[in-house]
Formats: sequence, C-alpha cells, structure tokens
Amino acid sequence: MNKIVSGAQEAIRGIESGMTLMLGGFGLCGIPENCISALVESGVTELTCISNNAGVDDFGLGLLLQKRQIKKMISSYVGENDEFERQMLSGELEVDLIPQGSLAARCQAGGSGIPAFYTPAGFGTEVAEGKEVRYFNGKPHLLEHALTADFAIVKAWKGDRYGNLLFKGTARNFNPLMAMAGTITIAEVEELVEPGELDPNTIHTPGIFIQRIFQGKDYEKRIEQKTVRPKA
Amino acid sequence: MNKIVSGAQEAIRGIESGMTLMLGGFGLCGIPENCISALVESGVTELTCISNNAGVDDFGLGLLLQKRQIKKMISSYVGENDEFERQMLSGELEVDLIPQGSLAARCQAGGSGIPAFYTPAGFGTEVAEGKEVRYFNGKPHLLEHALTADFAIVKAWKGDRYGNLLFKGTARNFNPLMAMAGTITIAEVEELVEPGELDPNTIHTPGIFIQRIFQGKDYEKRIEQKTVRPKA
Amino acid sequence: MLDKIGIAKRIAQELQDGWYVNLGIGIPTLIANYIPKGISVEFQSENGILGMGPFPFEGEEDADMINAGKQTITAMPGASIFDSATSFAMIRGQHIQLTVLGAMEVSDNGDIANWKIPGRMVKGMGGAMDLVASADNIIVAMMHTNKKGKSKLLKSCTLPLTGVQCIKKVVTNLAVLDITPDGFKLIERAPGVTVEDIKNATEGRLIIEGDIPEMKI
Amino acid sequence: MLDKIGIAKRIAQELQDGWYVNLGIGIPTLIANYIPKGISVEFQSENGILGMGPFPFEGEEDADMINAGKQTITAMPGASIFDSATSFAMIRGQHIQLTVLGAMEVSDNGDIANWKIPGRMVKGMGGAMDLVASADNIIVAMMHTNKKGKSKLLKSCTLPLTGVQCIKKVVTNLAVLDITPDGFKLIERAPGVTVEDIKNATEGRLIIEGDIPEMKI
Repeated sequence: MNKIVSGAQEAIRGIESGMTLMLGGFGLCGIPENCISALVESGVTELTCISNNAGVDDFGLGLLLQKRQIKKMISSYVGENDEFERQMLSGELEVDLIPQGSLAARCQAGGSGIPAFYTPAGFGTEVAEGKEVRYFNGKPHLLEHALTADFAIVKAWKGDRYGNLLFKGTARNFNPLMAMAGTITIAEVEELVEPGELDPNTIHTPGIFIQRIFQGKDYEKRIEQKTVRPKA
Repeated sequence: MNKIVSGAQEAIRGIESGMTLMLGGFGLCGIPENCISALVESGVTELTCISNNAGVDDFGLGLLLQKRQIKKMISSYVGENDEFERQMLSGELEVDLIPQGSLAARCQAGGSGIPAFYTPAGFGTEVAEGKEVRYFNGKPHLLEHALTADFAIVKAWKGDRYGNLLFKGTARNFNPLMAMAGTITIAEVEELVEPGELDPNTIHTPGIFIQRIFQGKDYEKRIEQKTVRPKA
Repeated sequence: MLDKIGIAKRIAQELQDGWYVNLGIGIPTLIANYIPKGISVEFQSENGILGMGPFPFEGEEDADMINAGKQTITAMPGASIFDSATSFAMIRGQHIQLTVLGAMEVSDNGDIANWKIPGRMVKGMGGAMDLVASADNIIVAMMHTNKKGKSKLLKSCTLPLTGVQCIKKVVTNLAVLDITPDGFKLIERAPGVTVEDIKNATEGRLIIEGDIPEMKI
Repeated sequence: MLDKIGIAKRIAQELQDGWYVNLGIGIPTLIANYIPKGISVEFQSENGILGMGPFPFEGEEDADMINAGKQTITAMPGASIFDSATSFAMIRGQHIQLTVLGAMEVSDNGDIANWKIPGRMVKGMGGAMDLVASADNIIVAMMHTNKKGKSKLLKSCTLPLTGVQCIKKVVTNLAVLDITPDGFKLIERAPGVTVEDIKNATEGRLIIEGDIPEMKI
C-alpha cells in the first residue's frame, strides 16, 4: 500500500467548489499549512469548512477567508480575525457555532458510523433550538448528529506510506477525529518515515483512515499567544 | 498524585456482593489476572460482570464462575467454558449478549458522558427487541445506552503512579474503554515506572481515568489458541 | 465441486489492491493464504489490529498478540494496534472494503443467520452483528447445503438472524451468487457442477440468465 | 475588596489533593499560581492535555504545546496528551473534580451567560457549554458588578445562556456565594466589604444567615 502523493497540489486534487472540508488544528496549532496554501492557489470557492477555529487574518484559514473562498464555517470559536468578523457581520459568511466537545464528538461519530448521540452540552441555550431534547437519568440531553466531509485534511508529525500517523503534543487536537470522518482524508506530515519505524503500539491514527499522504515543507508553525516566564 | 496500592487485595477493597464490574481483556489476552484471583479469594458473590468473554474453565473469569460468584454476564461471546454452559443452561447464570462493537461503544460512551447513541448493529435481530429503532439516511439504527460499572478492572503493560497506562499489542482491546467507565477504576500493570518514563505523547490511558494502580505478579498470560507456522 | 480451500481461493480473486479486509473465523481465514500476486491488502481483526501477518514461528508466539479467533498472530510492517472501540469505528464507519464471513443460512434478500441455533448452547454474536450491519461489501463463504443435505440458501432464514438485507455475494462449494432484489443470481458454477445441481441445492429464488461460466480457480 | 489575584487566591483554597481541574481563560488561569502547599492537583486543558505545567522559559516555547487559550505551555512529569474527543470525554464523563470559569452573568438558580452579547461580534462558546453542562462542581470567578456598576448576580440572566442550573458557587471581588434552591447564599465577605455592600451589588435573591465571616486570603 502506497498512499504517498507528490505534494499538496496533488493531494487536494478533486476538491471542488461547494464541497465540505474538515481541517484539523486548534488555533494555529497543528493546522495543515501546506494544503491551505494549495487551496488558496487552487481558487476553489463556496467551501464549507469544519474547523475548531478560523485562523488569523494572515494565516491558517484566514488565508482562505481573505480570498472569499469560504461560504460557511462550522466551528466552536472564531474571530481572532478581522476579515472573518467583517464577512460575518455583512452576511457574506455563514457561521455555525457548535460547542467544542460536541464538535469533537460529532466528527468522531461521523468517522465511526454512529449517526447520532445524546449530549448534555447546550441544553437550555440557543444551541438547543430545533434539537430533540431527551432525559437520561433525569438530566436533559440534546440529540446531536454526526459530521462528515468530502475531504478531511489533517496535519501530523510523522507518517508512513500506509497512512499511519503520529501527532506531536497538543497539535493532535481535532486531527485524529477529522481523519476518521473524511470521505477522502489527506494527511500532510512533517516527516515521512519507512513503514515499521512508527511503533504499531503507539500509532495515533491507523492508516486505514488516510487516503493520501505527503511530506509537507516550509512549516511556519506560528505561535498565536507566546507566553513565557523569565529564566530563574 | 499517588494512586499506588500495595496489591490486588488492597485494590479490590470496596467491591461488594451485588456490584457491577467491568473487566478488560479479549479471550485470555489482557485480563486482570491478579484482581480476578483476589476476587475469588474475597468471596464476593452476585456479581454482574461486563467483559467481552467469560474466560475458560480454569482461568480468567472461569475462576469466578466455578465459585458461583457471578450472577450475570454481559458479553459478546462466551462459552469456551463448560461450567459457564452448565450454569447458563440451568438458569443459575443470567447472560446478556451484546454485539461486540456495541459493547465497546457502550463502555466508551459510559466513560464519556454520552448516555446513548444510535448504531446499525443488531437491527432486525433479537438484539433489537425492546429497543428504539430510528432511521438515519434511510438506514435503520438501534438506540443503545451507555454502560458504567461500580468498579472497572483493567490490565496494562506499564503504568505510573498518576495512573497513566500503556498497553501492549492486542492486549489493549477493551481495557482503555472500560478504564473510562468505572466509578472506581483499578489498573494492574506488569511494570510500574516513574512518572515521565511514559512518553506523554503516546500514553494510551491518561491517569485521570484510574483511581488505583499496582504492579501485579506471577502473570501466566495463558494462550488460548496457539497457532504457529513451521520455521522455513 | 470446491473444497474449503477452493472457496477461499475463489473469494481471494475478489480482492483488490489497497483494500482493507476483515476475515471471519473458518473458511474466510484461509483467504489470507491466496492473495493474488501484485496486489497489497491489509487484514483487520476486530479485537484491535490492522496489518495482521502470518502465524508466528514456533516459540515466537506472544500471548499479547492474538486475532479475533484468539489465535496467536504477527504484525506486518505498517501494522497498527488500537482499542476495540476504534476497531469497530473502522467497521461501522465503512472503512473496511471487504468483509468475509461464514453463515448457517442466507436468504435470497440478503438476510444472514450465523450466530444462534435455538436449543443449543449460544456462544454469542461476537462482532458479527456489527460487521454485517455496517459493511458495504459482505461475502458469505459457506457450503451450499448443510450436513443433512438441506439448502443453506433459503427463501427466508429459519434461524435467528444476525443481520437483514446485508449480504451481497455468496461463494459456496457449488457456485458464486450475487444477491439481487429478485433473489440469488447465479454468476459462476464450481468446476464439474451443473446449473441443475445448483438449482437442486438452492431453496431460495434463483436467477439464471444466459450461459453460466465455470469458475477459474 | 479583592482584585483578580485575590479572587484567584480565594478559589485556590477550594482545591483538594488529587483533584483534576479545568481552568478557564482570565481570572481562573491565575489560580494555578496559588495551589495550597502540600496538595497535588493536575490541570487539564480541553484542547487535549492533562498535567499542564508553567509557561516555558523564553526561547523554549514550542508551537506544538499550547493550552485552550492558545498560550504556549509546558508539561509536568506524569502529563498526558490526547485528542479533543478524549478531552471532552473527561469533561462530559465527570472525571474533572473542579471547573472554574468566568462569566458575564450568573442567575440565582445557577444559570450562566458567558459567551455572547447580542449585537456584538460573537466569537463562539468554545468548550464552555460542554464544561458547564457536564461538570458537577463549577465555580464562577468574576467581578460582582460590570463596568457600569450593574450587578452580574441576577434574578435571571439577560444575555444568551451558556448553561442552565449548573453553577454551584460564585467567587467575586466582594464575596463567596453558594447557589442554593433559594438563591445566592452568602458564605464569606471579602476583606473590608460589608453585608450591605454585597446586598447593594446583588440583584438576584440573596440569603444571609447569621454572621458572615470575612475571607481569609
């Protein structure tokens, strides 16, 4: 099995205007930088993007927003981003805000063949509008449906040609969940390794969830909130 | 944080007759041998045991069956075990058979605060009796409820005093799922290591799910179906 | 007529490069020995491994490395190991391209019964109900008739069901049959088996269109 | 009256040995600096880490190690890292003993509003709705009144809710209050603050029983 493609351009082949994409990452941590750049170049538009956040003005999904390639964002927290705010307030951009844990669970469910589940998050809030409420053990829960995507795009630390992935630190976040939920899942990795180099026992994402993989380049890995303490 | 207890006897303190236990393992692979022995010695009875299998006559949960300590088994596959068969056919033992994937997902849901979810498994079979049927994307699904336990007992390869666990090979199976679903979760490990020795990035079960941990002894790790090929 | 190995060999011809495959216990397990040259497939076992290799050499068996049949196994380079929830996420989420399993009965609308015989000790369904309810592409590997000579390809199953309207193809010692809205459609005859033999051994609706070729094993 | 650090110090007194704790952005984050001596707690961040340590030294920050506030962090020995679904499994499954978060409004039946102001840019609820709907033990850390001097402890929230009947305790610059079926029950006064001050700053039902002690910070 060899899922390696030459790079981001080949990896995103088949992504068309109007499609739904999932993009891994939390803030700017663990985002698929190479594929986002390739999407900007490709000029696809009318995208629905499922991503916990929406990048900043000049990085991450902000780059796609600048080019008005995104029709709708499905996220839990957005707006570190002036252009996002402008488009949202002007009505150019649809925004569906979802509690973060529900977003994570809905992606995981989508990849797991679980069409819907009940969660307590959002009961009694506007998130509950139009949703079935059901009590379990006396506690109200909302019915939430699985999320899937035409393409899921994730960023990992290491990967092999079978598609097995290892993430680094908190750059894991939504990546393994979204990897499960794409009809086609693209993984860009900092380092492609030979099969067997990743310990089968500690692989985060088994290759079965990945259809295309490539070694990315020029990772900027921008830090959003640099916080440090003085050396003692 | 120090969750280390002296051994199996101390670990099972508080397990009383009539309680519901989850026990990790698949067949005889990855079963909590030390705690099972301690439960036999303790003499607790009327247990409801949630475990994918029920051991063999003289090993694993079979030891508890021999002493008639189990009132009810909740499993996906049983009966490698004559005493089990005798007790089941005589009506001494209640048995609730659950599709394996639903069992795994129900334990995971129990530990995750998801009270119920829909799955296609079992629709149109006797497993569906009394269960809500609901169609998603034109396909029928059953509503399945989360499982939890008074105590979950798991077996890991390595662990530290925070309760962080690493499993080995396919001995992982149900262990990480059940670890999440116990009101109190006991982990017996082959090797206790110092905090920091386990790579935070590849820990299978974060310590938060574990309340008690100890280094087991005299692991037999019996093989149920030894299958080999001749050396070339 | 085929023996069990013949059935396995015939089903192996269905494998395609890059597929992930779950093989049930019994005849299906044998398929791993007959992967067509030049293609690469990965075997999943539902207890929690992808990339199962051959059985270990004598003395190298590891109690912590077993398959869903509880047999000792090895892992290939590129293998991965995971918990049983993730394993069934792969199955339920339709990430597996082919599932092959045995059956006691199959009906001409694709129902399958393979887990329970009333009055006999019930061992449980294991992962079979999840597999048949989820997989897009399920092949049943079984003998065409039972030990008493009765057809196992029925109008409707008499035993408790494992799943409904889920089986797509049946490969038996006598034939390859697709399951269509109109019943079992005969695709191939086993070597030396006539259409008449298959008719006689099939209780469910059987569709025979044109010449039925003999299998090439 | 307390400042933000005072509020953090007071809430830190609630910590118990062995607890897992999730701290929201703002005042709650400060609590990590005032863990009582002799107890050991672990901090969870909902993007996917348990066992968060202090901020890194200048030059040692790692873009792949951040908290839910997107700040660079370090990991303590015994830390573990996981995906966001597992992280919210911990939260929803009530494995976290204490959640502390900020709020714009809290009502006397335990409702909280902290994510949206109509007419203003909405940034989203992040993990707040999961946290408040799931946690058994939630403390709100906030100023008693808003910048216009209006009470944030209300009969009922005016802003869109984050969660209903979920808050158990509020610690403000003026007081510690438990939320009971009968409303805010005054537990402690901040240094130099009178019961009258608290009455004047609280719009919701306020229960005052007996002498109200002053906090010890």
